[in-house]
Amino acid sequence: MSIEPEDVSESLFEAPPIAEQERMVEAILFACAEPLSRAQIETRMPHGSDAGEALVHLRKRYEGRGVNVVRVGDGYAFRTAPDLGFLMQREAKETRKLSRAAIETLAIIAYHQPVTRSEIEEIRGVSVSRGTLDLLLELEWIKLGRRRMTPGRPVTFIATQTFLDHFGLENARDLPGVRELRDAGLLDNRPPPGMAMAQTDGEDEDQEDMFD
Amino acid sequence: MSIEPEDVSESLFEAPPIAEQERMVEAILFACAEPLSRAQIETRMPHGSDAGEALVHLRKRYEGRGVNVVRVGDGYAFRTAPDLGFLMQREAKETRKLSRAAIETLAIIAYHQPVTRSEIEEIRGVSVSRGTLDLLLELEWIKLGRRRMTPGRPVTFIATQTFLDHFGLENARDLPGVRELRDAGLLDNRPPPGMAMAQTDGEDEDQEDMFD
Amino acid sequence: MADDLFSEDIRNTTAERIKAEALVVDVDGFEGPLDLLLTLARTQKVDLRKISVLALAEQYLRFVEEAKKLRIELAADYLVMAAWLAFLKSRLLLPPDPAEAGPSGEELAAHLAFQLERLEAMRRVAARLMARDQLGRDFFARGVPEDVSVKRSVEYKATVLDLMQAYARLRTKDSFEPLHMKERDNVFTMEQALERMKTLIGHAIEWSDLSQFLPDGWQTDPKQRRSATAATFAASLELVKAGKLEIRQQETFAPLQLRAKL
Repeated sequence: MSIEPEDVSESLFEAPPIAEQERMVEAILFACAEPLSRAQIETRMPHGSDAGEALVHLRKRYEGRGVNVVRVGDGYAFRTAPDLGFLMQREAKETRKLSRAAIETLAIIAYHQPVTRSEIEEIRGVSVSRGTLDLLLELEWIKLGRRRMTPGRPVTFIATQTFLDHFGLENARDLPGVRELRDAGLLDNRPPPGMAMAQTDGEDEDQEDMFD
Repeated sequence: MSIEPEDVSESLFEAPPIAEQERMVEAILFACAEPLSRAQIETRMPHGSDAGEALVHLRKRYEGRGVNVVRVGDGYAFRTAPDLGFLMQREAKETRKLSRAAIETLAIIAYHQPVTRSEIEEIRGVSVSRGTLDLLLELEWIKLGRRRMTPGRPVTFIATQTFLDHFGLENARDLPGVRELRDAGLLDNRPPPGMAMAQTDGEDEDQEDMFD
Repeated sequence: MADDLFSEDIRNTTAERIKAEALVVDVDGFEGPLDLLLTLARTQKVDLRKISVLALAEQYLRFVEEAKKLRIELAADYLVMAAWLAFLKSRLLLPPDPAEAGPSGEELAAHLAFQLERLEAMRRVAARLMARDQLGRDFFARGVPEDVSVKRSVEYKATVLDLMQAYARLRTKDSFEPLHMKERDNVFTMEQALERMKTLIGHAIEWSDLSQFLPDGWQTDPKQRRSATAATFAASLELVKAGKLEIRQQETFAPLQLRAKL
């Protein structure tokens, strides 16, 4: 009844037909609530399978259906079609209302990533409270990126796949208005001339303490 | 599509086309945590919709796919195709064998249903822990049957459709009988005590009652 | 630019005054001086790119004066900004001093204008982001994800053959007789405990006291409780050895706690 996956990969030297692979990807994606990457899908499939090709077929099959295969970062997931949301009010989770500070901080991280805390503060003109970042980290909408190779080696923040998934974005390039902002130079990292109002070095050290 | 005349006069808008209704049912079943009955689905849909017809189309669409629309009790739900279960196995980090107590209890319930707890204990010769029954109930392999019309009106346990599905049985009568077990060498040739024989006969009738 | 602003002031004096007072009263509503500057800049009713930073600096300084008059305590960063804007204003108004190093007034003003434009842009896109369809509100994931679960693990281990063998085992038992209540009155064997624990530990995700694992009805009679406790403890040690369970004790004589080892 139950076949061990190893048995399958060992005994079958040929990959299953593509139609069968498509069924497999369908089942795997359906079973999982979180997006799975092509590689993650493939490791579950019999040896020699091509999840990429199966995904192309599968996405096409679900175009215009009540559920769709969506791309989220480097992952794929089944999601209900956005136009049918009204049917699912009973499933809707009570979402925490985010403060203005949290929303703006999130947007700054998403559009400017990777971005340091002091850069966020420079953009908003106020200090970022610990609670705001904690909340966004807790929601798994942001995470720590690589440290900036500047004095103090401050940590950076980046947006996560969960963030993309939550807002139905394929990747960060799909953020609304991101191209206009870039063309207008508003995403440039333009340091303030001279002293200006920038709060810089001191804080970066704090960050190190905070996130180590 | 059968629309009651009252419905027509009540609703100002026509029900969506059936293809659209199918999409709706697809999304609702996908997002809902429990199987939904036809009536439950219909209450979520726009006025005048016919969930029954949409379901017929939807089930057909998913025939042979990696996930199917299956009937669960009087509800409907998406389930990954049974033949692809092995793909989901990798997700399970620890596979656990059903304890001896649990498998014996399950066997007794399957063969003797409807059966009370004290009858199970009598057959096993040891007490049945609450945990064992809870596990089987949680797995939805057993459920409570009708109360026995004897003093104390004890509850009885019966095997479920989920149990049959899991073990690939059409119905409980497919379970090999004592004679077949013996022929297969699973049972000693030594005849069980007379009382047990008598019980065997009675059992089959009970089973028939159960699965009609 | 500044003249335009003043002429407008004259035209709607009352409205403007009410607005200015509202600003003062609402000082708590601002997310810092930059936010306040942005709000003030909007009253210039021009594209932020064409904003008069000088006029803005004057507006801000007037605002701070107004707040002082009303004895509203402004947070330090508002005052720091006021000092900086006063400095900027002087730089913009006075001819550049060649002896003085550092950025020119124009550079500083340009950067401030850039900051305001950028903040407003971020506000705009943040609103667009939040207006998007959101997971769990407008679109949904599978309601019954089928990932790792105890249920699944068990599923793969029980087959029809297991079931038949179990039944066959029962049917060939010599002791296939009605219960002997006397024998098992007060003794809970380790084997029984082990069997019981094996089915229970799957659910013991959280630390739970050993006493909670005792069989029903064995807690009241001291003899039974002792036997059950000893058997359960011994069985737990076996399971720890098998790597299925963790045991801890917070301090000496504290209750023993168990949880499944994941």
